Amino acid sequence: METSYTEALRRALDEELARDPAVVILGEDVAAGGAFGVTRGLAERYGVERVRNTPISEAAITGLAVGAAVAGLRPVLEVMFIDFITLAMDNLVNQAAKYRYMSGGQLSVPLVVRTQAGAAGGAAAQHSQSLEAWLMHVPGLLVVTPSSPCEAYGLLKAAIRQDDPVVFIEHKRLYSKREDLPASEWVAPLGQARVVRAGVDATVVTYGGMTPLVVDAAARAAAEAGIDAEVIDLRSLVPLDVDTVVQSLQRTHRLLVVHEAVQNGGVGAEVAARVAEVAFDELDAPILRVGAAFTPIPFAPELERAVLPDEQRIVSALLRLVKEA
Amino acid sequence: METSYTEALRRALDEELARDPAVVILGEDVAAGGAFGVTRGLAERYGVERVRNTPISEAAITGLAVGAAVAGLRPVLEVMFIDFITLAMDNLVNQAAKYRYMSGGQLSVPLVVRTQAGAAGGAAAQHSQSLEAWLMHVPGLLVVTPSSPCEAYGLLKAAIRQDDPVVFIEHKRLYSKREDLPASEWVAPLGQARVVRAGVDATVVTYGGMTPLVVDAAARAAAEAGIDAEVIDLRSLVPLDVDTVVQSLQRTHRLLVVHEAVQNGGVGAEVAARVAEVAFDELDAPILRVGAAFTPIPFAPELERAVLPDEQRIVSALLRLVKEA
Amino acid sequence: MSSPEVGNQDLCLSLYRMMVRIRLFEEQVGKLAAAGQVPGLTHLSTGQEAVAAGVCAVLRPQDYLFSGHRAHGHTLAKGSPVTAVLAEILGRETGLCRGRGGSMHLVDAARGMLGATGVVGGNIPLALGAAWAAQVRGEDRLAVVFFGDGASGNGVFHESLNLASLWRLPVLFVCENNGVAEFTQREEHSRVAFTSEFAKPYDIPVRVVDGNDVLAVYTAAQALVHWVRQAGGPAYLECQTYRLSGHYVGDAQAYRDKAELAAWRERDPLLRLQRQLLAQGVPAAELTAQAEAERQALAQALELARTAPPPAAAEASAYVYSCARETPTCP
Amino acid sequence: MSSPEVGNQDLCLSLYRMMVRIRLFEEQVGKLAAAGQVPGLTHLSTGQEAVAAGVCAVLRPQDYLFSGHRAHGHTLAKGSPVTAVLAEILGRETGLCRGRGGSMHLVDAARGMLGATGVVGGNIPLALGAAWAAQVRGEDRLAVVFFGDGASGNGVFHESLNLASLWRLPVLFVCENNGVAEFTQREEHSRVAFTSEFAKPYDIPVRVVDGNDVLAVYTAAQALVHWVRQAGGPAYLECQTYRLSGHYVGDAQAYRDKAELAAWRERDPLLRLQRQLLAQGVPAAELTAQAEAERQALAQALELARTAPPPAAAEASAYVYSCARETPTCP
Ligand SMILES: Cc1ncc(C[n+]2csc(CCOP(=O)(O)OP(=O)(O)O)c2C)c(N)n1
Ligand SMILES: Cc1ncc(C[n+]2csc(CCOP(=O)(O)OP(=O)(O)O)c2C)c(N)n1
Ligand SMILES: [Mg+2]
Ligand SMILES: [Mg+2]
Repeated sequence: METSYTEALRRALDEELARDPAVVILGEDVAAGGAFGVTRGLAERYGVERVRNTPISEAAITGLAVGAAVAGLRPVLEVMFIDFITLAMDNLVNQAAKYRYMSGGQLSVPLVVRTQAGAAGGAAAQHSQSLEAWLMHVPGLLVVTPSSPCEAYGLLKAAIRQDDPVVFIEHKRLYSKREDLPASEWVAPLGQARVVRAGVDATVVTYGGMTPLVVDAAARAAAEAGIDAEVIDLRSLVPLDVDTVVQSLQRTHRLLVVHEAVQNGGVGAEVAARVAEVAFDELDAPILRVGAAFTPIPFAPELERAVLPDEQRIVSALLRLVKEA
Repeated sequence: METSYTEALRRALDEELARDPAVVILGEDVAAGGAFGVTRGLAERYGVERVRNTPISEAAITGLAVGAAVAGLRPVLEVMFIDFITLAMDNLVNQAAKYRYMSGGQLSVPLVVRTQAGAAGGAAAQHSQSLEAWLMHVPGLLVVTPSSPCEAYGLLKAAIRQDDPVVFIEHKRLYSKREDLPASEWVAPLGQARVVRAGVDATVVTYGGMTPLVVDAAARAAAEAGIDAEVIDLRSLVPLDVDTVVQSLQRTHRLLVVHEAVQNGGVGAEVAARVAEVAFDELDAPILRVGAAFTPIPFAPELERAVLPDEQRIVSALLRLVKEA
Repeated sequence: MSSPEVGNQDLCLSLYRMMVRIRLFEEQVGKLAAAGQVPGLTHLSTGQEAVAAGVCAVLRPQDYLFSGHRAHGHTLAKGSPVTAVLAEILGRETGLCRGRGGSMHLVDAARGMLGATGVVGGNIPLALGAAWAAQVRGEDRLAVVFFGDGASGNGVFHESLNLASLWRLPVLFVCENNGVAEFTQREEHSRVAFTSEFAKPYDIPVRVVDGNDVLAVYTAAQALVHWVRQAGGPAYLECQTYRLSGHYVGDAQAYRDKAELAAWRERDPLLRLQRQLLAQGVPAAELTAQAEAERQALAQALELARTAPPPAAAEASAYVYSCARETPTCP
Repeated sequence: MSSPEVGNQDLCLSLYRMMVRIRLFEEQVGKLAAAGQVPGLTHLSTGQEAVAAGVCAVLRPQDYLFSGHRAHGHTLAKGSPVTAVLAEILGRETGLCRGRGGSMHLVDAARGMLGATGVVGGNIPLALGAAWAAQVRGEDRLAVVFFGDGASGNGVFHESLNLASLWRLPVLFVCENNGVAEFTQREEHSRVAFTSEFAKPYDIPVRVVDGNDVLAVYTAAQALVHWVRQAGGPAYLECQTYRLSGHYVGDAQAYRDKAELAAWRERDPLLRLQRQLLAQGVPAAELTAQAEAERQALAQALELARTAPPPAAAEASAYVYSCARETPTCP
């Protein structure tokens, strides 16, 4: 039976709550299911002590989750929109990320911060950002970006079992996507990119919410221009699986990186710089990037569409990459 | 007479306070000079209303400064360590950066956030970070990184005269550096990189606190290995002057980017990706980057030295860039 | 009603008219949103109109206003034209913010409405800043900030109380305590029922009023605003009220207590004022005429907003920076 | 002294000994730092020893402790060996944190010292988390967090008071109110002199004591810790004290009021306890012997710490992640 991204996340939480009494959930309205319904029903099953509503105190609840992790729980914190981790960066960056290091390995922080990013339907400037590049730049954090229901399920289970703090970034456009989940338990490998579509003419690297769009664009580029692109879903940004990208590049010799975050200073820059450094001679053309315009996300749908990467821009980039260079 | 970086910043503040009654200073202990002595004497000259001490409330004072800017003041806020902007990211990113856009151009935010970054002398994990890459990724912010007393003076004046929010990042190792300042008033151009050392064999791009180190490294590479490197100080990361870099590259055909921030997801990635995209054919070798190891800044000096870029690592990278490729 | 203002019929009628305007506006936006014609998440202030109307009626045009995610009523009450507000919420170029901001980010600088923000509590320090600007310039102006009970969970609220009292900033804090934040009751957010308790240690004058009684709100706001102007320091008004709508348009409200809702419907602030006015001898026809005038103005505004052009895609990146994009130093 | 504990000579002597330990330790670190032998910024707790000693004396080894930038005394009082603390502050591999953390980031997990942080106020929610972990597991354990008066400026302090009261977390807040934050007096930080005022709206039990009277601190801490254990909710202890040292070693202290300093020197908590003990009939020689033992232990610790190896540069990036760096999935 097809399962939605939302349900897949819930199944992962459900299984991990059942498996390990140290797993606890906290966040705003999580006992009522949370703003996106991911935790629906879990408070009823595991009690409001283990699926715990919090006040609107992003800083304190993140700090509290860090302290709880240090003291041996495995908290899964929901931060409703990634835009609000701006309120929790001290706790995430100065405390969670550095705890293990500063203590010389005495303590670790098995914490998952589930949050939700991306633009859709006019959520506007303060509810639409993609801020994963910040987190990728912080030693000590892991950054995971599930791109489908299966991935959401397997990666969330993997994240909860990690002993280091994970920022787990869901995408608002994906919650309603559906696909079959494995019948038996599955924990995804963390740090291994996934080839979503095989191809020979170019490599397109992406992650998270952009993945389905890139797959569609690749199909269209194949149909319309005969370009057979390989699509790689990074799955996680830390760890970053550059090897899988380079292996693909050794066959395609052309690379495009696509993400929804603004292009300037985004994850695509790191991927491009890293690949160009280790596989310069494999490149038959400049690495191209497609990301959002350097603009806050506008409210009006016409403007939102204009600043975000879309199928057309990805196809055009592929054409430029393969035909012109 | 030689002037220190600290004194140069103070001169800029002094002149701007005298010039424009809308300019006000606020921050923790600023009336007593601030933690680094930059504002020393200004409260005595301009009054404690215009050079105003605040509680330890990074979030509220940043929000307050944004609101004051929106209402027509030109606040210069001191955030003692860049590590503490983690407490002010909502105000900086969700409010300051987006105000002009979200209001459809009705309001602007002529705010300067002066802060101080970098590692030195064992300040350790929570007082040593270099977080400029985060800020560069936020549309609406300007990011300025002065590398010398003259630059500090001219760029701070330019920043205060900007109508958009500027994050002005000083470096703790630079405060004691001295050089002659221009006798008459000088406002530096914002958005124009500066060639600090001319050279023909390679281009080294850097900014802020790393600039003197890179210049020394270039001198050593010239003396020891006959490599004549051109050194470019970006001055600001937003705007980013890619043109000056590309022009240099057209002569040198080799590029190294150096910064103190961790390499992963740092500014160097954007510079490398951008240059490689627009000037791929100019490159005779892969672009190299030197940045800090992917590690929180350690306390022990031996470890601090081990994770930070140093002269030796820069010289080695230059050798690799010019000789091997 | 023992309020001293109850005899002032002009005032009462103008409050009535504003409350009708907001009520009709929110109902219209609710319908449009339910029909999928409003982008984004839309938060209505139905049931809380008395707070917006009562507080803003004591303000001067040059006073500054800040609000949060539930800002339509406040913006209208501060004087913004219905058409421009509606056009913004529909994402049109003719909107207050040229369609860039939307429902949660209304700004009308010319009328002192300096901004709404979608980050709960994020607006509070901004208001302090505007008040500080007025103080530094020696202007006779204050800043008012509206926020919900949930905002007291955000630490910046407390930081702001401290700063406002310390710097004696001319700011009026207005908490609309509707007893709920999204799907969760106040009791699950705090053991402290009244957010104004947090202002007391700072010696900030506090008034707690029935937020569904517009005259009570008006009277208390007037007293506090007077205090702020005279004393030049902050004051705090807490209005007990109730959100008759869902948290956002489309909220299934499974958490909602039906009996509680029914009880509060009885206390509908608009019906209450209506009853008072009728009791005072205002003819029913007068009220109907006023409401009808608002209804027609809204219909016109809707027509204008609906047919207004969306912003041009080519202008999507305008207004990010104040410098013209041609300038070489522009990012 | 009317404290009920004053008759307990063993207790008094052990408090004395801990206070001497901290005093000597800070003096030694001060000398080393002034001589440039201590990396980073060093914050001494000289003059505030009674708080650390008095509070930690009522804790059990398994109780959790959190502290801030001025944490040496707290860590010693929780039982960490002088050698390992000193070695950490000198950046040695034998230090508590293998030289990675330093003066502001002491951790001694085995003794319940779960962390000091250099971000003012940043430690407070962490303590709530540890208390929550104990609560979830049903353990008879509490968390104590030390912070300064300045930390009440950070909103997370207020968020944490709310959460602790709401979730009834077993946490003891201990504010060392020394009336200053860096170079600025309390009056410039807040109109509220006592930070414990902020705990009152939440119905958190509060005690304010003379923080230079170790027996008063001990007695109040004991009562509150007892309450936390029994009631399973938070409590708040505010200790009025004074920082006899500068903000950090090297602070020129131009802001310092000399008369005030002199007056507080008279109230030195160590001298005070000494006088009390002598008055109780403890022989002076006994006190001298105790102090001498501490002096010798410190000298030995210094020798050990000084000659200990620094961390190996090749291990600079160890301990960032919990997975072995060889694992392919490691970043
Ligand atoms: C910092 C932050 N956290 C969470 C949210 C999501 N959110 C939007 S409205 C809301 C409830 C706000 O409650 P309250 O302040 O009482 O206002 P009300 O909705 O009752 O008017 C929440 C949690 C947000 N916008 N900002
Ligand atoms: C969030 C934050 N802002 C600023 C600083 C710089 N700083 C270090 S200590 C200090 C003063 C702290 O005062 P208080 O909390 O009273 O502690 P005390 O130093 O008096 O022990 C400040 C402002 C910091 N470490 N963290
Ligand atoms: Mg509410
Ligand atoms: Mg203090």
